[in-house]
Amino acid sequence: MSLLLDLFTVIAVALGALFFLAGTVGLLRFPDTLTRLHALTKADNLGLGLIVAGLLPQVDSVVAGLGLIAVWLLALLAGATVGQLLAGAVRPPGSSRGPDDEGPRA
Amino acid sequence: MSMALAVDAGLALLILGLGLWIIAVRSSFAAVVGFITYGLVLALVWVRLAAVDVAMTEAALGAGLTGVLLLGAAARLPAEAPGGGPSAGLRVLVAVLCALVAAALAAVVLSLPEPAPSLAPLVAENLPPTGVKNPVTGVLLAHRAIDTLLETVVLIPALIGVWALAADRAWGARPGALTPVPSSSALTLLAQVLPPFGILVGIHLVWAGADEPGGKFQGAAVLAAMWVLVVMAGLADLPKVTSRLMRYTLVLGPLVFVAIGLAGIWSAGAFLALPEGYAKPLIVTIEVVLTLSVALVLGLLLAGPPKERA
Amino acid sequence: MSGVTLFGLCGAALVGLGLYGLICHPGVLRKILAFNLIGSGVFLLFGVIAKRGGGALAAAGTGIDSDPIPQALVITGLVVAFAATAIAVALLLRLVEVGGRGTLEDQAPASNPPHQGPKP
Amino acid sequence: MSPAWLAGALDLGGDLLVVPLMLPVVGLLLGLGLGGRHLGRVALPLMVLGLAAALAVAAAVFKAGAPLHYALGGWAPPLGVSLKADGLSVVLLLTSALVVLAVGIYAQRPFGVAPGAVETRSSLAFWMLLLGVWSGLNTVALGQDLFTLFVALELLTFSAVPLVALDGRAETLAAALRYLLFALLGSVLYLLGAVLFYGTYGTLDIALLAAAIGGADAVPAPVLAAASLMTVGLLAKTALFPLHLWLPPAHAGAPPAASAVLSALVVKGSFFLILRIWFDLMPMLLTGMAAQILGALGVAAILYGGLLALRQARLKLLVAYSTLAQLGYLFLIFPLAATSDPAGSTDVVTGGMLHLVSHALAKAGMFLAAGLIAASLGQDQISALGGIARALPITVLAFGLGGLALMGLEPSGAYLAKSLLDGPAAASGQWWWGLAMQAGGLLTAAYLIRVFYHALAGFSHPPSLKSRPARYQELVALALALGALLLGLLPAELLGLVAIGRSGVELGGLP
Repeated sequence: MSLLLDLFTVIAVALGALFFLAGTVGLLRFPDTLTRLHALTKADNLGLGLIVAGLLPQVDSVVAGLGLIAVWLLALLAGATVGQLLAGAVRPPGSSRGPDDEGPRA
Repeated sequence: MSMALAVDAGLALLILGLGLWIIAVRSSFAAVVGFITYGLVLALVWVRLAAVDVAMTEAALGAGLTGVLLLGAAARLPAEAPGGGPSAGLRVLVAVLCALVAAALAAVVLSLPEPAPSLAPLVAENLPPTGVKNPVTGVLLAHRAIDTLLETVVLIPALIGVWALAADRAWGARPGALTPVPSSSALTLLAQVLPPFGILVGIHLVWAGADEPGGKFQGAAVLAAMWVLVVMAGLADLPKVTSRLMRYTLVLGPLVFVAIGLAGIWSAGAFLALPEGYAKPLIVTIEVVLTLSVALVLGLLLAGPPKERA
Repeated sequence: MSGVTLFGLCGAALVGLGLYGLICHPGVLRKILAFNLIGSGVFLLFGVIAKRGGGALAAAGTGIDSDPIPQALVITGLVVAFAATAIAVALLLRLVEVGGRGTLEDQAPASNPPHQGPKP
Repeated sequence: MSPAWLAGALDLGGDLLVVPLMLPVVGLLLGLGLGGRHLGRVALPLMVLGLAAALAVAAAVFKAGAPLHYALGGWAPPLGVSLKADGLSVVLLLTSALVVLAVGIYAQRPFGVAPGAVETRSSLAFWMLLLGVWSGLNTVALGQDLFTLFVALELLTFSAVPLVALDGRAETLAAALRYLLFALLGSVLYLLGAVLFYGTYGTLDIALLAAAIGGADAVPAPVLAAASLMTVGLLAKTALFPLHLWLPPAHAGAPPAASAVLSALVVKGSFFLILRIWFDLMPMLLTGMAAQILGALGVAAILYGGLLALRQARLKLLVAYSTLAQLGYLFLIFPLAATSDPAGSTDVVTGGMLHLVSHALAKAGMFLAAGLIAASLGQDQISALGGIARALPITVLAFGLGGLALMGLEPSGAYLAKSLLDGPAAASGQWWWGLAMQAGGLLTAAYLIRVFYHALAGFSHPPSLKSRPARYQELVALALALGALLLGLLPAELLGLVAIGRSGVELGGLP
């Protein structure tokens, strides 16, 4: 049973690390702020979630497990808010939302 | 063993890399962002050095509150003209000199005596009379209580120094450095959802500080951060500089500390001594009262000098 | 070459780096950053000495793995360093607001600045 | 029969040290609660009480004939922090209390608030920062733990820097910022030295460290590094010659009451720690090379400060550069003490402390007088002083007597200090330090006589005054200057007070 859990941990953490890598590549490669925000908030939060899920079986007490989950929830809350604020700074809400507004204009 | 060494080496390289980034990068905003990351990685290093109390203080105060301060300044300062400062030749000379200082310091650190002298056994031996189990709290509030008292007293002239930078006609107004962000719903949501948890965490940090890692400065930093968040979201106003209640709270913590210290002369034979049976409750009282005052001072230091509302 | 000594060397390097930044950067905000860098380097040395002090005891299984005295000193030092940064930043912002520039170069007062009668 | 309170104080023993330590701190805390309106009036009795406490400590140390020790919290070092009041700390306590009281009286007018008026920014800020400076100085005087002394230095710096920029002009803000950067670099280097001491000996208590260093035959590398780092750090805070850039604009730009405290006391706080390091912590390390460097920097400061003071057009900048020069004198005691026998070195330290007190009183008096002149004329150009002596006789008399005390004329403390220093200088054949002192005296005379000339010239048509200073302000400046001038008449056994806790220390033992 514990082998299965250890296997699950290795896979989940590896996947999480992969998503973090994807998020960082997105940060470096994407052309402008909005897409970079998209990459960061999506990939990193998912990566963190996977790592936390992966570590849950290794945790010795329930309280520590709840602590890990609280870390993830706080990171989600912070990521979402900062994402909104930065996006708002780059393109204030209610500004030009033309129908053909497909390409991101810096 | 080599795994731990690899982690340490990785952290050390990351710290040095971030240090170089802070010094070398051109824009000061990028340097401040690098500084906040640097502070958080440094908190990890403190955990590797088995100093969890310091890791929390570094993260909350060193990276968090100092980061807010510097970000606010970087955003407000005009972009520096490139160039300026000493000429290229002088820079190389200074670089060589600083490298020499660092090398000499490294050599000295390497040549420290091998059976490293330590007061840990002495502290462990003298911890029981203080009633707390966390040795750092014991040292901060019993063995070296004068340092903590002087340090909370140092914050008062620092705050007065910041207030004294206001214009004369602005005296009596509210501190103006934390200009609320115009009507952004996301920040308002954060400022409504996060503070209850933040206050809970702050109070837990203070309460747990007696026996596990934690303590009043970490708790005060978290409480100050929550207060600043609420003010930035425009949900609350800062007190006027001349507000009586605010000043009494500011002064309450150190005054109670001095009172308990003076009472120690009669009850326990020396200034700042804690009577035998009452050490723990007295320490907890001092911690709670100091947390209030220090959280208020840290928040007001972030809030800057008073400014007239336009 | 244990991890602790590595951090000791890292602390020494940070002090040198911060010293360079403090001397060579014209902008005062960068000088404040460099000062914080030196401060964290010195505190890191405190931490290294605390861990070295605790090392022997941890081996002896006393459950103490670091000397609490330097830790307490670092916590006090961090709060004092924050107060120093707060005053420096407030001074800088007020200087820029009153019309000075973010660097100290051009304000180096000539030995005979134009005279204004200071208040008593 | 000593008054009742003095007798009562004497049997307090160690607890007596808590009074000067905590009095300004409690004043600071209650002051903020009280607010700027009443703070000016409440601070005065507090300062009188502080002076009484300093006198009580002096009497206790003098009666005991040995330093007073006190373990805070009942924890003995190395775990706890101890306080110690020896001859040196008594001198600093008394000087601080005297100058702070004088400045407190002087500042009633510029920073006091009329009853019924509302609190102003500068009224709250000045009194709080003055109490902050005072508590920092008392802690520096009594502390025996290197880290507690670090926190005291920071308390001193955080109270002194905003005093420089109290009137909010761009130059004073820039001067305050430069002062802060120098002071922070100094305290970080000091902390670096402290960490190396702890890393080597596992304690930060000066007495224990001295015993550990004295016991060892060879001095380990970390201790050498720590000593040099701490000294350089403290030199930056004391503004000795190569690290002096911040002092003139800061001390000249500050309001007169503040620049008096800055020049007379704040720079002396960090100098006092250099004394502690080189005379208490590592007396045997005061070898030829280190002492000669400090002496050479002192001579350079005397000459540089004196020459630049000659060229100043503004009175307050002249007095600020004179501070640079006079600080140089204090550093001459290191080479003289290093090369003389214990008795000689005690005389040298006594001479140094006498010079410290004489300069503190004289410089405080001169800055207050210069402030009054600048306020009355609306400007302080030396060339435009024409005949101010006719309009403000007492103020110019105070400035003149302070100047004479600085020059080291017959009855002044500086004269007695120089005579104490000349003995060992001649004995050890180092005539050049004596020569430097004479040259310094001549330079001081030169730039002060230039001021006297302008102040006395044009006696027939005195300038019109914008505002007249209050009589008590002039008398305070005069009292300070007279104090410095008559310091030389101190009875011999009071000089012995300075040497308590000093004798029996073998200096410069190692090659």
